[in-house]
Amino acid sequence: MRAYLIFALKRLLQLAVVVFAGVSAAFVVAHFSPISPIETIIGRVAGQSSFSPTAVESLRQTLTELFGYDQPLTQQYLNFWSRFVRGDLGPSLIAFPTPAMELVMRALPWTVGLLTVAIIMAWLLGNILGGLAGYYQNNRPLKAFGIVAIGIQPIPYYIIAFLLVIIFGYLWPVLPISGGFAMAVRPAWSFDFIFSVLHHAILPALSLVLAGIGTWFLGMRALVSNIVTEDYVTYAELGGVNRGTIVMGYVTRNALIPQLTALAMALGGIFSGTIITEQVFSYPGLGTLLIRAVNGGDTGLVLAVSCVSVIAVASAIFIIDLLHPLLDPRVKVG
Amino acid sequence: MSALLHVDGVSKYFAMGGLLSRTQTAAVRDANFRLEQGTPEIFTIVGESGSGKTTLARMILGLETPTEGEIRYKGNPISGLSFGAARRAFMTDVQPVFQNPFEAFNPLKRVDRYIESTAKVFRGITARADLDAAMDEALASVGLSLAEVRGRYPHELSGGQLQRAAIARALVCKPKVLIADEPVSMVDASLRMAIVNLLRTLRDDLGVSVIYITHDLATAYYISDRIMIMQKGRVVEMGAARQVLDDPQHPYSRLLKASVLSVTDAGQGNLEPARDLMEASRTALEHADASRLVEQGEGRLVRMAG
Amino acid sequence: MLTTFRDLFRYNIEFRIGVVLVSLIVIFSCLSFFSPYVPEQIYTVIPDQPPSLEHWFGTNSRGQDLFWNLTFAFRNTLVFGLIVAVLSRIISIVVGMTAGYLSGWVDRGLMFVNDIFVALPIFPILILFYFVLRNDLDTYTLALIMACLGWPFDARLIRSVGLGLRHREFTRQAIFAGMSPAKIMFEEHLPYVMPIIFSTAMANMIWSIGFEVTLGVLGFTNLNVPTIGTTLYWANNHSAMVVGTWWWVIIPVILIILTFIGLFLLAVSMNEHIDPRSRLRRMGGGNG
Amino acid sequence: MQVERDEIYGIAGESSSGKTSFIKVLAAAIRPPLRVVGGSVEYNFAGQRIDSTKASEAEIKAIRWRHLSYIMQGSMSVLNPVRRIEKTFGDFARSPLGLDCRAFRERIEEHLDHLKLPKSVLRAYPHELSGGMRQRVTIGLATVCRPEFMIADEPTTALDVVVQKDVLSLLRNVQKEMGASIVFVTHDMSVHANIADRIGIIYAGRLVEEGPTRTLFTEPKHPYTAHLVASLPVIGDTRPRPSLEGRPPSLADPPQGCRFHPRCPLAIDRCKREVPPLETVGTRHRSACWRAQEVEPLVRPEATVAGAGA
Repeated sequence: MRAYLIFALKRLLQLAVVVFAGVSAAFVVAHFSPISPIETIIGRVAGQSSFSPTAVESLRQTLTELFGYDQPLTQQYLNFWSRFVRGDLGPSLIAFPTPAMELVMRALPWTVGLLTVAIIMAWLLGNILGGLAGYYQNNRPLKAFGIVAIGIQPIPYYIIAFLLVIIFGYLWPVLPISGGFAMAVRPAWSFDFIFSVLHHAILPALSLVLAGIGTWFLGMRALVSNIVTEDYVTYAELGGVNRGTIVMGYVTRNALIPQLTALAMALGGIFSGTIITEQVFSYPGLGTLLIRAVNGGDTGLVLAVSCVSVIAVASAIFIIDLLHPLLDPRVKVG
Repeated sequence: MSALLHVDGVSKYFAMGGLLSRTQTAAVRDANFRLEQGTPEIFTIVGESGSGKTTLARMILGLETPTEGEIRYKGNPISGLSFGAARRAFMTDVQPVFQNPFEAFNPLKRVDRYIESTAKVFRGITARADLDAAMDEALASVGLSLAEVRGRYPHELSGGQLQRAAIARALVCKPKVLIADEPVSMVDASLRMAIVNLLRTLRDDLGVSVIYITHDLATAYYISDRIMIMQKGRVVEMGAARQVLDDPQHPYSRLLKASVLSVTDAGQGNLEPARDLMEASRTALEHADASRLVEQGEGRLVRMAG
Repeated sequence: MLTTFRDLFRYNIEFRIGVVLVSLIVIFSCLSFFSPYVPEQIYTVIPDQPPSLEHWFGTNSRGQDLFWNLTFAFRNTLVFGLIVAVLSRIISIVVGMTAGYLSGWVDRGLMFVNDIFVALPIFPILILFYFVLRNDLDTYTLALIMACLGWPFDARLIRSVGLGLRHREFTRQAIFAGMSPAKIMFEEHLPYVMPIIFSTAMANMIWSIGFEVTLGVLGFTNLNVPTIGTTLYWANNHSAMVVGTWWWVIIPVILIILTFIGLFLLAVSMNEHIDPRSRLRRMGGGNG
Repeated sequence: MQVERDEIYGIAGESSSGKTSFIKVLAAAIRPPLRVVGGSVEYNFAGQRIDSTKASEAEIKAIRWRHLSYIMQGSMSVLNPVRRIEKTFGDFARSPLGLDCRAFRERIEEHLDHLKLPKSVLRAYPHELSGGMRQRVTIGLATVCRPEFMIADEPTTALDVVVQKDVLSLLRNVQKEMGASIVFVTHDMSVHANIADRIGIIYAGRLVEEGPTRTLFTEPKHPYTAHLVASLPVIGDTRPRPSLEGRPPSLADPPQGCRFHPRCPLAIDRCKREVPPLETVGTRHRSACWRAQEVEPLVRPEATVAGAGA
């Protein structure tokens, strides 16, 4: 147990470093922007509508602090961190004066929910089918699925989502292709709302599952077709061990370990895919928010989304890493 | 007499684990021995896996730096010679032969490439005819010829041929010391003795000293002049090979000898493990911290309590 | 290496299909050199014509011949993918081989940096770059950024191969045959890494082109340069599916999917050839 | 060849001599691309005859572990790395033994105790055990159902000498006590010398000599065997040992006639043309050599040592 805690602490340290590096990188990129954002933004806000002078002043102050051209670089950097830790990256521009962080936090559950469901479905389904395909190599339906997987796997998220929109939006309009829930339903813990959420999630989730399942299927199939030649599998077969036990306890169990590592490695990519998919379906998550922020020139919001993304992905990888020693007794904890 | 190679109080500790839970294991503890100049010999280091014999060999080759102590070649310490002329000079004199002949050469490259590179770098030969002559000479001394080896890929040669080519590769720069780490353990039985006999020829005809590292007491007895037995990083017994193996003193040496499967009483099924010796050698290991090597005359050393 | 390709072509149907698909796309993009139209010009032909003998892929709402326009789009996109692949291969070979061969502190340091890059969600970062650079983000800048983000998976893979090779006896044989570390890395070890480099280069092109298309569709690149992404952007912009100019969307999508499948088949078959165990995950890893 | 009840039959051969394929046939573990071209392997278990080359999957499954078990090469890789030893025992032996949970557990603990293994190994994962322990566990696994016939493929090759002797002695004792037969495959002649009752020597895919262990070591009747035996150095004996030139032939393209003739010092023209049959040359001793009667031991065992051993 103590060894496990030390292992977890080390991973936590790694997490901290990744977050630090990611957020710092975001700061640096924003800082070296050739455009001077502050007055452009102030000008646009002030020109567009009639906000109270105090709100404008608060915005100016926030922006000055965020970009802080009046201060030395190190001081700007420290200020950025202190604001970031407090979760205060200033008011957003596109939904002024709602704080940027609040918008991000409102969008985050949608993304996390969609992502989690889609990953679990794609990972489990892909691994189960891939495992079977690797073990029963002459099974025709599984072979056919393998060919389909090779066809679908390389298609990027955007194109898959786009194809689904074309199919279900224009050719056979049975599923909602836009939004997180129907306009007419009020967000509440009601049956209608939950049904509407699920209904709207079908296509985004489907496109994520389609984009991901091939990877897991092909990876698992390759792994399993190797593991079946391992001595311990041969030995178990010679020993007359049950087929089922061999498939589950010997083959699949061992193949899952590298697949879990692969999941951790792929997470950053899947996250990117999710926010791209959200944008296509106007799903109310981080992706759609990010694109809106970019189009609206909302620096604070773009920074907030980027930083939260880094933290979210790094934390998810951290959690998967923590699971690893539980699955593989050989991992040296400590 | 001056020492050719002097291993002087060498220890090697490996750090295990990461930043927070660092423990040290000793691979080699306080090893001492010297090979003299002018008297080529086969010096055998015997031990089981984990005895530190391979680590010691790697340190002598300069692939690993001792944690304590020093290894001197002709009076000059060899550590710190990672690159440059001094390292090259050392490598000209001290050459290795490795365990697995099938792994000794890159399967994608021709075998003669290595022999040629050795001749070029360590003997500074550049002319084509001189290179060929040097390579052929080295190959002839192991019972091969350049014609047999030139342009061949490793998979085209047998294990025995490859191991001999590897030895020829080492011999091309006319080394003084050859370090052979389990050179026959991966060679088929019918080809094994050819290699072992070759090591003897190298000593007698070419005046090369061989540090022969093995777990096999029988071949050790067969070819060695001196022997050093290691248990978990510690030297437990050292001396003239025949003398030590005919009458081992330390419990661990005796256990090793008792565990050798004899072929002279073939078919008798004599497999009773020497339980008392196992116990004794375990006890000796437990008290090893309070023990030291004691001189027994004629250069023979035995580890004893106290 | 050449015999490897020959064997693959002879025995591996996936490789054969991949070669055919990729060759077709490359030939198609090379046709751009014979194009009668200048790609940036608009309203040179009658807009919104369906595919016909005169205009094989039809014309779009901006008055461009889609066939010739797409040849430019594919050329630009493929060149982009190739630049990213080559640059990121160079980084991953240098990092991977050095970390693998030298190991120790160098390895730990490089892999630490590597782990940070692996954990970064790339899409938000690309968006951030676009947000900051705006119109300065041309194809080459984007390629450079992508190359800087696209090496860590493959560097890790090359490193693990290098690490394995380092402990093989022939490496020590080479050291004692007087070969320098650089010679060992690039003459003794590189041949083992070449198939991986080829396979990951294909996967990397899929990855980078995927992101390029995505950024293009969202309008986050220079819209005047025809690429697959900008083609789809303009199609969306003119609501092609709603208006009924379906060929403007369907044809590029089919072609790009064929490209991806071709590249993927090359990568997969090569990958299986090296070692079925060396995972397919990298290909899905950064799929965009 | 025949393997009697209650004996250890050693099979010796070099790498790629075909011994692995041979035991796969014995074990009914032939899978494509391998194929049995001809011949049969007949077992006689408790009065039932069964041919492992022809029997159906179900028939084979019925005899597995109860009558026929295996000890494989490489103790690290034959145990599932993510399964505790206890569960592995359950997978292999639960259904052949047909005991309920409690009784099964007791039976295993009793068995391990018998093999002088602590109970704690049951809770361990394979990587937590030393090489010798793992090999003992696999022996335990192979013997827990008290099979009549076992196939042991290089079971001690990776072990250190002290542990090797210990494991061999354990195997020998278990075999004696159960009265089982073992086909014991290894390339190490000194292991054969000590564990086998009879030895068969395989060269390039053919059985070239077969006989009682002692006879083979003292009066080999095939030049290959003579070389194998003579090339083993002995502590206390420093006479020069001969070595054999040449390399083992490839099985894909073996030499005509006797497969050993290119390396054989006694080869005559006839050896190049005709394949020598396996003929009886002594009590239970057969050799496939045209000049079997002329084969002499290359290094005479020293009378004193041999006498002391007898």
